Amino acid sequence: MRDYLVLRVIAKLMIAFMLVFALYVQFHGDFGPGGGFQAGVIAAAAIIFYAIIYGLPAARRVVPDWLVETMVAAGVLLYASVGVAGMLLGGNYLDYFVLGADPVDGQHRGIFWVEIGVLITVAGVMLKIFYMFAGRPGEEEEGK
Amino acid sequence: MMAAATIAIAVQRNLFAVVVLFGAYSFLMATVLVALDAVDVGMTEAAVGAGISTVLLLATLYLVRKEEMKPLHRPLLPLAVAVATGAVLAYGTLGLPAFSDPEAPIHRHVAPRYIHDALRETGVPNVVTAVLASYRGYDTLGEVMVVFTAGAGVIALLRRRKGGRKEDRQ
Amino acid sequence: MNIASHYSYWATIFLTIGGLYIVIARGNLVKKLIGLAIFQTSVYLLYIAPGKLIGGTAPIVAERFQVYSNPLPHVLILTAIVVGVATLALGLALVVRIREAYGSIEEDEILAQDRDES
Amino acid sequence: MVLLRHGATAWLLAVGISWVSLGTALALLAEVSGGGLISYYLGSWPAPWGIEYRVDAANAYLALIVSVIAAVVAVYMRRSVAAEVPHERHYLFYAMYALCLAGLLGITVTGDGFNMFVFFEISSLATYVLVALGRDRRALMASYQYLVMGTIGATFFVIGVGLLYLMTGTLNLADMAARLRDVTEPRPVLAALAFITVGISLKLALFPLHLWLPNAYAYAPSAVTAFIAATATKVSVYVLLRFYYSVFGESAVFSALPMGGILLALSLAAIFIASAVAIFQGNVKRMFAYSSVAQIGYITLGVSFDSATGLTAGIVHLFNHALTKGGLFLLLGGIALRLGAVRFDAIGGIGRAMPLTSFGIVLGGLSLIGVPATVGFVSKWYLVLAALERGDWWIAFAVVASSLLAVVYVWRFVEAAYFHAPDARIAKLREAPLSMLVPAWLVIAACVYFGLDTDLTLGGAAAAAGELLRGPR
Repeated sequence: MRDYLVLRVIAKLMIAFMLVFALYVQFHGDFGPGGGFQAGVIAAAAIIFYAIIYGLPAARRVVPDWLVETMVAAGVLLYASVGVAGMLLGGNYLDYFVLGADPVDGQHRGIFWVEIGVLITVAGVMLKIFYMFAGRPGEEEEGK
Repeated sequence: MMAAATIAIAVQRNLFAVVVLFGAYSFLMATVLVALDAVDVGMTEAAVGAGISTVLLLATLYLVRKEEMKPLHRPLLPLAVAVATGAVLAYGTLGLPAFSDPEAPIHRHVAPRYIHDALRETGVPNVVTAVLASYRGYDTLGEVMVVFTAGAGVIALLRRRKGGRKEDRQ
Repeated sequence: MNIASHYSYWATIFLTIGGLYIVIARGNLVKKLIGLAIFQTSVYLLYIAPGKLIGGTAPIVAERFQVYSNPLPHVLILTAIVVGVATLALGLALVVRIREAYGSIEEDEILAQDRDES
Repeated sequence: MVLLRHGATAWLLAVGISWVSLGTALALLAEVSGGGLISYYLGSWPAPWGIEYRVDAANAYLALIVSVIAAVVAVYMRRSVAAEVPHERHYLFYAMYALCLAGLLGITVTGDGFNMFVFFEISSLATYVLVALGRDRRALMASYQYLVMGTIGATFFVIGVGLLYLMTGTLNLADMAARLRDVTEPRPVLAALAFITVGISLKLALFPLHLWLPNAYAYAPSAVTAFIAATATKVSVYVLLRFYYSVFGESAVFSALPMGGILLALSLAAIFIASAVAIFQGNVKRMFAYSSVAQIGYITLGVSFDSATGLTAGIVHLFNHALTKGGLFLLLGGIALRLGAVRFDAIGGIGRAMPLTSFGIVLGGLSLIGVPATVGFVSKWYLVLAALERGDWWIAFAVVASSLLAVVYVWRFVEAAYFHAPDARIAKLREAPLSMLVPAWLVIAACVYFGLDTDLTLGGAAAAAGELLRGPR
């Protein structure tokens, strides 16, 4: 599909919008529908779209494997460390009340960081899975 | 229409068509969910069911054969099992509160606190987000761990043997 | 206790039967997984549908609305969807590996190969 | 842990995690053994709005079983995994192991129905991957079947929990139990009972829903087999007990419904049919896998009596069988490491080449049979007592008779190991490495020790049974 100029141009526009939309969903999740999980899927879909149009190697250059794998683990760790932070500050595990100056502020902060953690892991995992599936046949030839 | 899609999936033997039907099915499901006021869920179902799942299924189909063989065994036993399950479910659901009954237990217990107090207690107007990330935050941590497990599991299963080695030996 | 007031459950039941049937009866590994996914989506309806209140709105608090649908099932099903897609991804990865190891994704053929081996 | 690409570091971390959880479990058990109850609100939201950890004598006991086995297997798996899993997947293997452990422990301590499902899925997904990492290509198919069956089971469980939720409006198990008493419409509750029973039975491989188990056990890497055989099915049994006694209430399950009879029939069928099938297996691991199905039958048999003695017998057998099977599969892993196969026709004369390993397997086998001075005897003794208590002497007789079947299949190993002349390949074999032999022997020695000194196991089980029988609170 690399030869279709129209597709390539439109794709460039679309991907930018998709990523912006993902961020919108992420940070607007408090007020409208959406949240870390949906945003993660949309962000991953944007990169997957890129990979389909421009080819997998190009996508791997933009978002390399090491970054994706780090994202996979970093999101979980971020989430868990929010929980531990609550504990360190004197509450129970995942206690957000103690994170901010007043309880509501703390809740807000906790939810924010937790959703970021979800976003990072989900986007990372979805991308990684796609890379794994899409990269398979070529690698098989190489392996034999 | 979802019923039609389900039947078509069961009958159709071309896997490619099945995948496309599954995507359509997911979109229908998402629409139904939105109609039932579950906007967050509908959005997720559209993104996951119709988006990611379809891409993954297509990627898999690219790697495997596309036609399904004729089934060898008789479909009577599975049908019996499935219908029996449905019958038990039907038996159970007949005793449930009627659709949109505001007196149903789920509307009387637990949920009212979320709806009334979530904004005051967490400062987040989207109750689903508040419940997801705060009240039942531990569930969501578990959910992220499930995703993480699946990701790591797919890596473990599909990591290539040759090329992957050099980056493994740091 | 009339039938009509339970129509949302009938949809669930139908999808449950259909999905479960595909899982058990079909020998194709990919199709089994799709059946499994349908079976799981039937549960989404089971949870979500009773949470709806006619005249209610999505559970995003605003001044204008008084009646909201129940948010708790939504949260649960969000989690369930994620679990479902995780299972699907893992299952498909297994299918790819099985295909490489056996050259087939039909359960009968694979079991026949296993029998020859042992 | 995925960040740590180095296999050894990941292993150290996994060992650390499992020993820490063992310590925690011991502390928990000590805390609640006097009939106490620990409740911990995650996120400081009080239940039923938030999620609650709820630990009493029953699940502290379970957590102890899981973490003991996990700690031992963690030490053991280093060499075994090195031989059976490709090098570049090691760190992922250990990550999966830790996740599986986290999931299982999560199931045991959580007091929330849906949270239980989430943890079920964490541990199950991790287990599918662990099974699929086996060397044999049949491991892939076994894992796939396990995945399909396991997911159906989990979905059934969710349907059951969903029905309960619709009737009570809560997901917290204790709250659910309290509100269930006021529910007047019995049908959804009955259907929920049916769905949860079938779903969990799929997971715990209750006959006739055990079809996934033999293959999964037989083709998984040795350390994984030992771990999941000793823990995963046990945790499922716990979930079933928790729902029967703490949510539905004992009288609803056993007095109003013929659940006891159904369980009894299925258990006896499991014991006899699976034992008989085990006798005809060509692969030692598969044979012990079928034996596991039979042993699960003993556990549910104890439950089906619906008496304090029966329940105690079932729970003590959870512990005893975890030790016995864990030890057996660990030792078999040693043979698999040295010989590369555990088929009966390949291991002729192994008793001379690997005397310690073989002797350990024989001891474990004796425990399976239920010879006095092993843990197997303790469980069977209590099963027989419970049967006699009910006046069902024929069940007591059946328990004893079924042991004869165990004699036959254990004898097959003895015969192959000691009464066949070792061929050239076997004679050259060395004993299994110490890092594997010592943990395995520890477990087997524990089988004998707890067969003689039953204070901890039986006391814990009795306390757990008492806690469950007291019903919801």
